[in-house]
Amino acid sequence: MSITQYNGSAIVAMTGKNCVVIGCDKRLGQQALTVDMNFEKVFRVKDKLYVGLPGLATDVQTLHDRIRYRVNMYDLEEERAIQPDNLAHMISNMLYQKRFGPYFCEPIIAGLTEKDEPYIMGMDLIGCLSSAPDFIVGGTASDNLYGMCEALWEPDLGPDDLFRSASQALLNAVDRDAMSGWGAVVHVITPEKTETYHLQGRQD
Amino acid sequence: MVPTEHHGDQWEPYVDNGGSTLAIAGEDFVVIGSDTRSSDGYNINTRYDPKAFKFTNNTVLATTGYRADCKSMAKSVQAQITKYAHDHGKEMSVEAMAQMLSIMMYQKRFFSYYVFPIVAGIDKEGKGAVYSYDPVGNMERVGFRAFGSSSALLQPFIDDQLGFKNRADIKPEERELHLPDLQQAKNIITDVFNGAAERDIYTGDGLQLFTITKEGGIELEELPLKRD
Amino acid sequence: MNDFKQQFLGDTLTKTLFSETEASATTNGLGSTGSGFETTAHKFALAPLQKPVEFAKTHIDNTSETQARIQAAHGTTTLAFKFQHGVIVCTDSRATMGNVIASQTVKKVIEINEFLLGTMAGGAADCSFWERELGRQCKLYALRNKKRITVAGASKILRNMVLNYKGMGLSMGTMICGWDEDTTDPALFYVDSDGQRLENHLFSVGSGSTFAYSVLDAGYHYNMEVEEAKELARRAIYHATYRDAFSGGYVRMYHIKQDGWVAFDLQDVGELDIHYYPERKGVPDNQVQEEIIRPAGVSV
Amino acid sequence: MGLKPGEVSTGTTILAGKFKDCIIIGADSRTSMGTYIANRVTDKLTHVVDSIYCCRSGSAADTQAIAAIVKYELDVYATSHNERPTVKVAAKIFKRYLYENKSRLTAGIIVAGWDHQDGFSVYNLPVGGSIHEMNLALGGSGSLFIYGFCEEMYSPEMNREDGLKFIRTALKLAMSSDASSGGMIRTAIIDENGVQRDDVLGSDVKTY
Amino acid sequence: METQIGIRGDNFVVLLSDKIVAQSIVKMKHNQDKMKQLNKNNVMSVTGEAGDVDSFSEYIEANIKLFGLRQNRPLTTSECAYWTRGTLAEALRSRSPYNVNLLIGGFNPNTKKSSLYRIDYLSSICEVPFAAHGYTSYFAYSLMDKEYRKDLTKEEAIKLAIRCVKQLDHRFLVGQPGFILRVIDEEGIHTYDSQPILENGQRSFNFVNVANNVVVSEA
Amino acid sequence: MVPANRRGFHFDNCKRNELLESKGSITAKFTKTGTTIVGLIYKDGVILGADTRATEGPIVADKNCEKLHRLTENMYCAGAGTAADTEYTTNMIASKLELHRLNTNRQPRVVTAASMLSQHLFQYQGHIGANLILGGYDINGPQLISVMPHGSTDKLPYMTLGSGMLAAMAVFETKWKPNMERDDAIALVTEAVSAGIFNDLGSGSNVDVVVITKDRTDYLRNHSKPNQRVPKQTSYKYPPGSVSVIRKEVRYHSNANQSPAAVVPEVVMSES
Repeated sequence: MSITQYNGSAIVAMTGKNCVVIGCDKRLGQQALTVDMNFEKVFRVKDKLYVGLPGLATDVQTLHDRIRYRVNMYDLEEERAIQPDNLAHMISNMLYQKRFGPYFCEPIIAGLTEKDEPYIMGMDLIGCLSSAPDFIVGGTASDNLYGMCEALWEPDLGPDDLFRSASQALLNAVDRDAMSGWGAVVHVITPEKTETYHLQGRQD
Repeated sequence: MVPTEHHGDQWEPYVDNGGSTLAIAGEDFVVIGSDTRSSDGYNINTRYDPKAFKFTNNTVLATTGYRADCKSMAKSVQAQITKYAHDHGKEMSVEAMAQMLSIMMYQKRFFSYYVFPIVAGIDKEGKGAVYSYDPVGNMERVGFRAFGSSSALLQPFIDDQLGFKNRADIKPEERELHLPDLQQAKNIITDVFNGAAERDIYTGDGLQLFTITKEGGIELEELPLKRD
Repeated sequence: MNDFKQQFLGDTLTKTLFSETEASATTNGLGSTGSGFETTAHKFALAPLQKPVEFAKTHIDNTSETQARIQAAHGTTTLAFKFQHGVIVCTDSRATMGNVIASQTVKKVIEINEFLLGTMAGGAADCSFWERELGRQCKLYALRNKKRITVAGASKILRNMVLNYKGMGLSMGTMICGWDEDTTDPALFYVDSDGQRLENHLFSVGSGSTFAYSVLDAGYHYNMEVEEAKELARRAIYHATYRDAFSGGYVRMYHIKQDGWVAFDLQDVGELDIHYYPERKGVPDNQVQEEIIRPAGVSV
Repeated sequence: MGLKPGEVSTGTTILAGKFKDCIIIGADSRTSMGTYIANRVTDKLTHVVDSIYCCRSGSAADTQAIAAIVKYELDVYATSHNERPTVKVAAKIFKRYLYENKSRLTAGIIVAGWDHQDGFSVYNLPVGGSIHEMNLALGGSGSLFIYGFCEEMYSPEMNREDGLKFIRTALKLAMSSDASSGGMIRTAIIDENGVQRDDVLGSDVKTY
Repeated sequence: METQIGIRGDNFVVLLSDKIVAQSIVKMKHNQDKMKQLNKNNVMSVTGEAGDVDSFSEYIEANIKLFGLRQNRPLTTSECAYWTRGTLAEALRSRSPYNVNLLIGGFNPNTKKSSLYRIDYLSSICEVPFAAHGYTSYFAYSLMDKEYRKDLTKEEAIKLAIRCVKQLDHRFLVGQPGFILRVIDEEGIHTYDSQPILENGQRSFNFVNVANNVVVSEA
Repeated sequence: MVPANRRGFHFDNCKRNELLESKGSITAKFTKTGTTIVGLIYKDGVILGADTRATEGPIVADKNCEKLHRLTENMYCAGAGTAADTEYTTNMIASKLELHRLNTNRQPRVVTAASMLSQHLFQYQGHIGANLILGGYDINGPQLISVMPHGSTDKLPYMTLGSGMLAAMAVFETKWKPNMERDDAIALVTEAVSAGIFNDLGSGSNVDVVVITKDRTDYLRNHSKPNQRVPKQTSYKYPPGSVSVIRKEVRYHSNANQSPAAVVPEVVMSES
C-alpha cells in the first residue's frame, strides 16, 4: 500500500458561474481501521479562499500549520488579503523545497479572486501546479472522482446545481473507495457568502 | 506462444493491455460498451482490437486484461458453446454459459487467466442479465458493471445513474421507475466512455456498443473515441 | 505450429514449455472417510515452471498483502452462531480489490443445499467453487445412503478436499452450518484452507471479525429468541462495517431451523446506520435549515 | 562502474595516434540512450586549449562537465603562469578530476596534442583515473574490436596520409562491430601549425 | 500488544492503560504506570517502543510543566495535545524519531468541558469521543461505538472501559493481567487500580479508587 | 513550530520518509509530462513544439498544461520529465538570465542558458528529472540545444525528447530540410508533435508552438487542437432535493454588506 493511501482521503473542487465548490470526505483511517469519522481535510484560509489537503494525515496537519503561518505572515507583511494564485504558488514553493523528501500531500486550492472569478488549482506532492477550467480532484478516490466529474461537470452551473453535482460526485466516488468516505463536507463559495454543507454519507 | 517477460528472477507471463468494458442490464435489454484500444505501456498495439465477442444469438462476452488470455479464453468458451449446441440441439442459455465460464476459469486457479470478463445476455425470463467475474472465476450477477483500466472512472457514475445511490429524492423502492430505457442507457455509456477517454490513457480509439434485445438479437454500433 | 516448435525448440524444451501441466488431486486415502466417498479428481492447469506453486502464490493474491498482479476479491465480515432455535448466519456483502470496492452486493452465504449453508471469507472463487463441489458430494451421499449427510460429515469432506491443495495459495475461511436430521441441536463448523476444522457455538471470520466478536460476545446467550438473535447478528455486522474499511454493503441474514434454512431480506448498511443513529440522517438540500455563522476573526 | 539509469552515454570508439609529423585523433559520432540514438552527429573531439584536444567516452554529462572544467582551469593556468599549458599539464589536470571523483564519474578520456615543450604527446585516461602516456591510445566500447588491427597495422613512422587512412579504417571497423559506435568518422590532424578537421562517412573509407 | 483506551464524557475523561512492560518474551514489570500527569487537569497515556516512551513522555511532561510556570497558568488539553503533536512531528523528521502512540485527555476548568485527543506515531491528531490504539482498537472500538452516548456518566464510562478490557481478556491472544484507570474531572485526577474477579468462569475486572477504596464493577 | 525561511532544497523529511518506506512501499507518484517535445531550426529562426498532457500514472492529471517555458524574450525552453522539476528549473534559470541581462545590459545568449541548465542538472546528478530542449536566437543566430537530466548537452538542427520522441523523430528524419520556410516549419513541428500525441499514450491533447526569430517571438498556445471533447448526449444536472444534508452553515463574507442582524451564536473555531 502506498503511503499516500495510509489514512484515506477524497477531495474535489469544481468551478461554476461566479462560484466554486470544494468538498472532502471525513474519514481518518489507519489502513483498514477507521479511527475518526470527523476528520475534515478542507480548511478555510480566507473568506473566499479554501485549501484542501488530501494525503497522509500528519502531513496534512503539518502543512496546514505551515500554510496558516505563511498566510498570517503575508497578512502582516503585505497588509492585503492573499489571492488564490499567490497562495497556490506559496504552497507550491513550500512543497518543491522538499523535492527530495516530500510531504505526502497534494494540495487543492479553490476560491474566488478579487474580481470574484472562480479559481481552482491542484498540484502534485512536489508542487507541480496544474490548473483546469473545470475541476480538480485528489486523494485515494481520485480516479473515481475523475470519472464522476468528467461526466457531471458542465460550464456555468449556478451555486445550487454546482453544489449538487459536486456532492453527488464526491459521495458516489467515495462509495467505491474503501479508504475514504464516512460522510462529506462541501463548501460552496459565492461572492457574498460561503455555504458549508455537511452531507449524509454511508458509514461503511 | 508463451510470453516471456522477465522481471529479475520472476517469470512474468501477464501483461495488462488496458481498455475498459461496461455492461448495463435493463428490463428487457442489455447494452455492452467497450473501447477498442490495446496497449502496452505507452505504446498502442492496435487501435482496433474488439474486446467483446458475440457468442450466441443472445450472449456477448466482454473481456479486459491480458489480450492473449482474453482471446484464448474466449476461444475455449466458443468451443464449448459449439459443442453444447451440437450435443443438445439448442443454444446455450446465458445462465448456463455464465456458470460454465466460472468453472472454466477456476480450472486455471493456479495459473490463472489475467482476464476480467463480463457475460451479458437475455435470460430465460427475457430479462437483461450481466455476470461479472474476478480472474479466478468468482461470479456475480449484477445490474451493471465496469471493468478494465477505466473501471474506477466508470463504475461510480453508473452507480449514480443506474443505482441511484445517495439520491435523497428517489426512494430505494422507487428506483426501478427511474431506470433508463435502451436509448438512455446507450447515451450514458457513450458519455461516460468519452469522459474516461479524456482521463485514462489506456482507453480510447473506438467504442463498440453491443445491444441485445429479445426481439432484435444482437446489434453492434461503433462510435469514435479520442485517439490521443 | 508444431513443426515450428520442433524446428526451433527441439523436443525436450518443447515438452517443458508447451505440455499441459496439470495438478490433480484424487482423494484416495485422505478424502475417503471409509463410507464409500470419492471426490472426483479435479484437474487444474499449472504454470509451465519448475515451481508452479510458487508462481500461483506470487501472482494470484487473495489477501491483498502482496503486490501480486491478479487480485482476487477479498475482505469480509461473516458470522454464525448457534442458539436454541437454530443457527443465525449473517454476513456483509463487500468485495474489495486493493482499495477499490469491487462489489457491494456479493453473496457471501453459499446455499449448499436446503439444509446446509456455507459462508465465504478469503478468496471468493475458492469458497464458492469448493462449496459448490461440496453440494454435489452431499447430494451424492444422500442418493447413495438415502439419508442426508450430517453437518460434521459435510464439513469434513470440505476440509479433506481443500487439504489436498494446502500450501498452494487457496484462501478460504468458511463456516458450515446446518441442523442434522433427528437431532435437537443445530451444528456449526469452521473450516479453512489450512485444513483446520473446528466446532463451536459461535464463530466470526474475516477482516472485520474482531469488531463483530466484541458485539457478539457482549450480547450472546444460548436461550435467545429469534428476533433477539437476528438483531444481535445484525448489530455485530453493522459495527464491523462501521470500523473496517473492507467490510460493508448490505447485511445478509439466514436462519437455519430444524426443517431447513430461511433467508431474510437484505438490509442496506447505509439505512441501518440512520436507523441506529437517526441524527446522522440528513434532509433534502432544498429543505435544510441554515445556520448563520458570524465571520470569525481568526484566519484558517 | 555503470551508467546511472537514464543517463546518456557516448558508447563510443575513440583513438589518438602519434605519427611522424603529426597527431591524429578520431572518433565516431554516435550518442546513445539505451537503444535510442540520441545524437548521430556528436562531436566527441573536444578542443581544450591551443593545440590540445580531448576525446570523450563514457557518460556524456560527466565528460562534458569535466572537459569544460579543465578548459577553464587551463585558461586560468595560462594567465596565472604566463605560459601556454603543455599536453602533459592538461592530462594531469584531467587525471586529478577523474581520480578524485572516480566513484562518481564514468569517463574515459584521451588527451592528445602538440606543445612547444614536449612536441607531440598522447595520454590515455581510462575510467578509474590512471594515466598512461602512449603512442597510440584507444578508448570506448568499440575499441575492444580493433586492438588486433591496431597492433598489426600501426607504426609511429607512418606519414600523414597513411596515418589518416589507418585511423579511419580502425574507426570504420570498430563502428561496424560495435552497436553503440556509429554515425560518421570525425578526425583531427594536429601539428605545429594548427588543426585540420575532417569528417567522412564510414562507407567512404576504403579498407586495405 | 499494549492496551490504551480513552473515553470522554461531557465533563470528564476516562483513560485506561495496561501495566505490563515486556522485553522480548519476558514481562519485565507488572505495575508500570503508563500515564503521565501533565498538570492538574491533563493526563497523557503513552505506549510504544521501549526507550521512546520514557524519554518522549518525560520530555513532554517537563516542558508542559515549564510552560505552566512561565505563563503562570496550566495549559489546556488542546494546548498540551497540539504542542505534543508538533514536537512529535518534528522529531519524526529527525535522525531519531519517537515511535509512540498517545492519548491525551483532560478537563478545562474555564469552559467546564472535557476533551480527548488521539495522536498516533506518525503524529496525526484527532479530537474524538473515545479512542484506542494498537490491537486493542480492533476489539474495543465496536463495543464503544455501540455503547457510547454523549451523556455518559462517569460510572457508565468506567463500566464501558471494563467491558472493553474484559472482551480483550476474552478474545485477544495477549491478555493483560491488570490495568490502571484514571478519571479526570473538575475535581482533578482520580486513579483506579484493577482487581481481577471471576464471573461465570470468565475473568473480569473491578476498579478500585486508590484514594478511597470505592469499587466500580461492571454489574 | 516556526518554519525556517531557508533557501534551496530541504532534506528534513528524508529521514522520516525512509522510515515510512521501511514500513511499506512508498509509491508516491509525481506528475510527469510523459510528453512529446520537439525543436527545429529553420530559415529565419528556431521553432519549439510540445503536447499539453500531464500524467500521473495512467491518469491524465492535466489536459492542457504548458510545457514551453519562457526563459527570456529571445529564448524558450521545452520541458519533459518530472513536471515540477522542469517548471522550477526553467523558472530559476529564467530569473538568473534576467539578472544576467540587467547586470550586463546585453541580450542573454543561448549558450549561457545552456551552461546554467547543464551545470544545475549536473550538480544534482540526474535526481532532478528535467529533459529540456532549449531554443533561442542570439547574435550567433538560431540555436537549438538539448539538456538531459544528468547535465549533458547536444546541439543539433532538429531534435525531439520525451516519451513520444521516437514518433516525432520519425517525422523529422523523413521531412526535415535545411532552410525551411516559416509556415512549412510550423507545419512540420505540428506534425511531429501530433505524431507523438497520437502514437504515444504519455502525450496527448493539443499542440503548443513557439517561433523565435531575430526580431520577434510568437508563442502559439494551442496552435492545433486535434482532440476536442465531443459534446455530451445528456445533461446530468440533479434536481433540487437530491442531496441529503445533515447541517448547513452559512458564513457571510466580511466585505459583503449582507451580514444579517439575526446572528446565531458565535462559533469557536476549532484549534485544528
